[in-house]
Amino acid sequence: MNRTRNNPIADDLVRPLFHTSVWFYGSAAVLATIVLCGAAAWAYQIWYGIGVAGINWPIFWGFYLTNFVFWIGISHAGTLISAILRLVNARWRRPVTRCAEVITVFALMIGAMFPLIHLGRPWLAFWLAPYPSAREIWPNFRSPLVWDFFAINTYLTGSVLFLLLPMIPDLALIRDRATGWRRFVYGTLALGWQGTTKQWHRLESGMQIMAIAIIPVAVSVHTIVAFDFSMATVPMWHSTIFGPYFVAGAIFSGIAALIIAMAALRRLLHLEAYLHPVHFENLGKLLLLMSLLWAYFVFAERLTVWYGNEPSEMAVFWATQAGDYAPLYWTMVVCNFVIPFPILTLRRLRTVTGCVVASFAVLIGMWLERFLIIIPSLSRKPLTYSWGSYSPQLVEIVLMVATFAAMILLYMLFSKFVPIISIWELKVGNQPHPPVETADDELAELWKARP
Amino acid sequence: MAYRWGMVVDLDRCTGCEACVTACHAENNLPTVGADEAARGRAMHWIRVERYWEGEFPDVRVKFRPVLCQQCGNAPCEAVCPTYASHQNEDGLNAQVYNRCIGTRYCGNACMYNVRFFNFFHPQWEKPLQLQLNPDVSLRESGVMEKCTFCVQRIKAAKSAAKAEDRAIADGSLQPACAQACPAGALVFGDLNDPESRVARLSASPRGSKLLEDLGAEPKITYLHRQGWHESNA
Amino acid sequence: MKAVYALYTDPDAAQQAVEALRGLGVKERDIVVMSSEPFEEYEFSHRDKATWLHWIAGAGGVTGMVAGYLLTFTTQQLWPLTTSGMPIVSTWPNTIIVFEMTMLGAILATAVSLLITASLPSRLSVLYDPAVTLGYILVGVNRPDEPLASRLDEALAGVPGGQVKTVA
Amino acid sequence: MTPMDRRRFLKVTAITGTSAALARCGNPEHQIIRFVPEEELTPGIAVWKPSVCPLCNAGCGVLARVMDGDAEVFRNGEAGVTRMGLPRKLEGDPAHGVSQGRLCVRGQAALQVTYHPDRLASPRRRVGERGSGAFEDITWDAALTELIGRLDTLVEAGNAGQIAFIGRPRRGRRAELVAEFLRRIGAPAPVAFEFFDDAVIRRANELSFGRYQLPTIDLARTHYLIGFGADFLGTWNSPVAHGAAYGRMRQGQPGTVTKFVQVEPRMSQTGASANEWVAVPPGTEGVVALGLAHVIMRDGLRPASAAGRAGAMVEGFAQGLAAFAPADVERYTGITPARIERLAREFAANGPAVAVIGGPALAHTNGLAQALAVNALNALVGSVDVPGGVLFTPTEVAPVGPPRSLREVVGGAAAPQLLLLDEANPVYASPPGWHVADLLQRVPFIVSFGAFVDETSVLADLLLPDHSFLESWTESSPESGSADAANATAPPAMHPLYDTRSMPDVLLDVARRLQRPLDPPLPWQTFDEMVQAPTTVPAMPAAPSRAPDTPRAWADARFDGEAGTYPFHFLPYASQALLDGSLAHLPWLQELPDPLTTAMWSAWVEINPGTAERLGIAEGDMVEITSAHGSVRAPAVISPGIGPTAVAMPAGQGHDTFTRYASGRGANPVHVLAPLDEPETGALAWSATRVRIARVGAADGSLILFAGATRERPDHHGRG
Repeated sequence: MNRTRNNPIADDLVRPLFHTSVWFYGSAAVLATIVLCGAAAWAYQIWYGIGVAGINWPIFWGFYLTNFVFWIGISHAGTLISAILRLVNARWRRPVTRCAEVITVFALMIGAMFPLIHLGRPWLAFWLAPYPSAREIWPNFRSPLVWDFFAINTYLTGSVLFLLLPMIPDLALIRDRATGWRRFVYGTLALGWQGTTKQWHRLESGMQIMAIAIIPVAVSVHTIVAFDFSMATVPMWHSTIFGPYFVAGAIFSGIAALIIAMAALRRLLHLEAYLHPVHFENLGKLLLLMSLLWAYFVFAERLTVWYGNEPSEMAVFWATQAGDYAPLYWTMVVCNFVIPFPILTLRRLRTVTGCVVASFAVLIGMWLERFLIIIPSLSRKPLTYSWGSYSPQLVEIVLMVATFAAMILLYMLFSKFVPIISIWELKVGNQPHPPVETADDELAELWKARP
Repeated sequence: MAYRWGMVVDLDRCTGCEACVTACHAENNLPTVGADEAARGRAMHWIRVERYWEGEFPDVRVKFRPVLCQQCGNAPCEAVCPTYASHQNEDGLNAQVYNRCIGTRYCGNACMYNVRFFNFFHPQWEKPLQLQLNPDVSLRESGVMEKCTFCVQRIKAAKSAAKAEDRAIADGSLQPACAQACPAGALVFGDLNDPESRVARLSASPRGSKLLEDLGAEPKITYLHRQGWHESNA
Repeated sequence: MKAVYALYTDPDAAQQAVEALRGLGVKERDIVVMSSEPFEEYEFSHRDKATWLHWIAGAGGVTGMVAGYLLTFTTQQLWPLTTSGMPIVSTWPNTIIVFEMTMLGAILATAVSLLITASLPSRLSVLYDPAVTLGYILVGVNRPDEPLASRLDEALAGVPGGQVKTVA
Repeated sequence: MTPMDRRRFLKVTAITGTSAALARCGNPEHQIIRFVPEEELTPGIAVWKPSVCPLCNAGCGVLARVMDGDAEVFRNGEAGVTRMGLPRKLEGDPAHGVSQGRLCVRGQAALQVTYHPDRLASPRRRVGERGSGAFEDITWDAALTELIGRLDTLVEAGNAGQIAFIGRPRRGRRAELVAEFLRRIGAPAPVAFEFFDDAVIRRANELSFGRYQLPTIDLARTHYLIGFGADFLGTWNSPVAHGAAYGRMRQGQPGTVTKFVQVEPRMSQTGASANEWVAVPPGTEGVVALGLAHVIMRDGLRPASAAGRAGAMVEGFAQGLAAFAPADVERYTGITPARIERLAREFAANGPAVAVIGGPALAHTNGLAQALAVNALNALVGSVDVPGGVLFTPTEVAPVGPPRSLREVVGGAAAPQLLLLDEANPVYASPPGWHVADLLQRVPFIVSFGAFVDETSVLADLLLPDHSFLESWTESSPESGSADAANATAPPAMHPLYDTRSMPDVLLDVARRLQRPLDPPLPWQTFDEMVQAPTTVPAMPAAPSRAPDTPRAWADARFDGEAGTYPFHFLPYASQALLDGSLAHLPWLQELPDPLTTAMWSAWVEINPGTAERLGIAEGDMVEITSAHGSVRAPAVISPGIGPTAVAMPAGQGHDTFTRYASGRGANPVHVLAPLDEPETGALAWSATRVRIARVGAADGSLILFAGATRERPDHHGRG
């Protein structure tokens, strides 16, 4: 039964769900193997103790917390951007929203795992949850880690709903086109969506409220992640700029991740017709804005510290600016500003490829930024006798690589089961678009096939 | 009246001999981590004698400074703990409840004095070194943060003994292991709430200052700086 | 007769069909329109505009706020433990928990009331036609009153492009 | 062993429900025998038992905190578990005159001697090549039969003079028993060997003050203190007593601000506390003392006659030490005349003032002259036997003159036929030029009483492990550290863990079982009995025992190695943690950060920053130290506490064979030392070697530092 001529949008976007190439299986297998290596590394760490990681006295936080902040930052790609664009009713957002929101959900899940991975006794992590227990003790709500627990849970709940609710009409569409087990699964997941005007209206106004609610939550999440650092009087952590600085950095890295994901989808799922250069152009402009904002924050932070000349802060300042961490620091500056700025400023370079190059640079730069916020400060606390140094161990590196693999794998799998571009939203964007006339007999056949 | 335990470290007496360090290991069941782990920065010394060089050869001097948990009143390590493992107890001690600790190590970061130590692995005592362990001090498992307690086991014992006899703990009768061992008497421990105690009187010395005082953590350890020799004495 | 409906490709036609049904005296809430997209530009998609979803969200938020307040302010006093010289009930940090609980309440209330008011999950009605997800707009009446039933066919067919179907 | 003991020990209770149940689980670990407890214990209640710290010669009285616990023990050849009183912590004994309730870092760690995992648990006999470390367990009966047979053979053949005993310098009844045993069997006197030995200062004190004894510095009442290389707060003499007195000197004399000046070539841990630190070339400390005395006499602050006999021991003293004017001192030491004059005036004006010399300053070929110079300075300002000055602890037990030196054994043409070793480790701690290991290879039969296998006892044919000090009678008859006699004797603080025997009891047992009885027989059956009986050694006479000697002329220190080829003075020093290496087996001390370098589990070479830069050596880089006698490799520590023409290295590491914690770790500085000595006492001049240094490799991770930075404000560039 050939329905392609009926609805090219739906057909293009649904195709990946029904046709899977050998390449997909191959790469999924490779990625899954890497993820399993990560799981094994974690098991190894739990068995032998967190000491297999490179953390030490006094650098109690290392790669794991770097990755935590990084992934939580990446998670700001989706829901926040999509919510903002939804509220300002930016038309070009329509093909972008879902692939962005998926990044949020998976990046949050991965990011939220890192605090667990880094715990000395991860099997007791549930003690962070507020519940009446025989221990008669509740979480300490003065601890930024408990704030994290609440903020991340709220954001994750919101983001998952924000992703799932608008997916229902598309699931219904697949239900109507699928047969066999797919029909059953998608039929169940579609919750009996029919597309009545009432349903559409509820969905639209519900999403409007969610968009309003999710924006402050997203801002609060990364602010609270920043609070994990700025609440401690550690040199160069104890800064009021950290909240907005982290939020800006999060959006910055989030957009970069989104651009890379979109470029990959465009190439691999042949979605050139839906993800236009203009999308990259627009996101590229946004990335440029965030790059400038990032540079502004860094300058404000550095200048304030330098001008204040407080000895313990200056120790950290010089360690990053000219000392042991300087190579990483200047790499970060190059990646976050020197590379993206010209690419994204010059119209000629702001192509799909250009945006992807800039985004890769930004991802590397922002990862380094998180590393450089955490480690140099801990290694240079005021009593110089207790200065230390940190080098990551194999377990930490394997786990980090595994989370990148997990992200790609989850994204691939998701795009296998759900149209990665919201079909109904795209159709709204393409109006008016009368469906191609369908022969009566085909309609009759559909009718017979209805659930 | 409640006790408020504090300490005075007289830097004019301290000779940097580190008797306090081993005394603490012996009293508090601190694990010996071994050379490999020590090389990775996992050595555990609840009390350390910091050494700072000043000047260059031959006009060189050394500053010793024993640093242990300062038992801060406004301890930065406490609030950041999500499980109340680190909190202020009724004697003003910065208590660490090992059983509650889930190992976020946030307290270790928040502590400006870096006096918190983490069990990166299960501590090992090669047989029969376990016979040296102090039965009054619990062992800490892998993944748990630990720190100087002011020898809380001794405080508890002294309190219950005093309570049984319905008296207050006499000044000087109770000492943590470090202060007890210190040959030069550089460490003076006692109740800051008792204005007549030696520690309270020494805390008021004009030689006194707190470590990183401007952070406002209200440490309960007072450092008495070295007394200078004046050429006029010649 | 259980139901009668017509499929249109053109939203303008669907709008005409809705008006035709109204002309027959079909009650507003008996007219069913199904589509694969919202068609917010058309009057037929606005027939059901109720705005109280915002109030539910607000109520959810207030509930979350109260829950957050109780969670923090009461549990802190159940076993009062001092940390860092902060008050036992520390309003500043508690505000963060209260905020997150408020937002969580609002989000959950929105999502739940969205699903309930949109009758999700539910079984597909007899009116439903999979052609809707192909892009057709379905206009119809479920369980029409007998006297009207026969005239509905005509009214729907009267709009150009309509393919009328009857479910027995 | 009496039948009653057998019953008490052997009665196996198999058999509490738990252990029976566990045994049935089939896990061999749990198939343990549980012996009936040998003592009444209240669970969880601590008992304090006195003992004496054995780790150095200071003789600190300690209290062991004993609590009950389950220990794996050996009883009559069977391993099992028993509940027993176990010392858990050592504290200084407040009633003891030396420790005064305090204890040093090493004394705190003494507990691990008893519970050390590599402690010998039973007698052993060598089975492999000598030195291979292969031993087999044997019974005490077999071991003693063999030893007695050997002794009988030697005595029968009239070769009792071929029996040698090498132990550590000990004082008290145990030393007395050894000496008596050897005397009565017809063997030479025991050899006392210790690397950091104090023969020079004892001899100097004998010459100056008529006391062959270590001095006690009454710091608690001193107002002005000049140290000449003496590490009296760290590793030398009686550190706990002097540390306690130092605390009182600093803050126990209301209204007095005291001054402490330290004169030395490398900043010691003691020097680190000085108000003024004076760097001098090695071997010239005495010149400074003489220069101070010169100024004091020249300015008429004190007459030369005030120095009395101590002054008379120094040639030219009565004439005002004309050869040691400030300008001369500057020529020797580089100290400006103005500084010498100032220090002299301060020293004379701020009495009680005292000078103290010890340790590295005496480890020179002119060590005795250096010590005599400082003694004369003390006497000049009237600081001998007065409050705030040099005191001598009254002792009941005193060595009558110097003990026999290892050099006499080593220097002899023929190797002894039978060697008894008691904890001394001369193979590790004597310079290569002494060829101690070669000598020991030629000894037909070696018996070691030590509780551990070390570089020397690994050569033994029989290992007869002694009890640990906590399992033994302990005695303290301190030579120094207290103004009053501070003798103490304490019974064992715990039952023995293993199948070990107290060495004095073994000697007594052997003495009884010899074919030809000792002449006269030893009057004691057991060591218990002996320690409670009066001593046979005459007390040291209060008056000077010998007539005043002739004055000694100042002699410049001689050094081994051409200055051209070997441009650096090599200054080994006692490690605060490991002392001379005899404590390298204790994990607590291995993991102790060194006070000045903060190094743990490491050996290192201290190099001046300028020198290091010139030679391209960075911290942690591997450096080779080469003398005319050997070379060692160790990582570099860049230290501002040492001059550009010297390098220093702690003793203690570089063990080949000394338990799992010390073996194969770091390097031993003794390996490069020249066999120079102080001629009058024969004491090794361990500071008299010159070396060259070279970088031989990048940091290999063997330098483990606890501290992250050496300065409080390492960043000088501010905003720049």
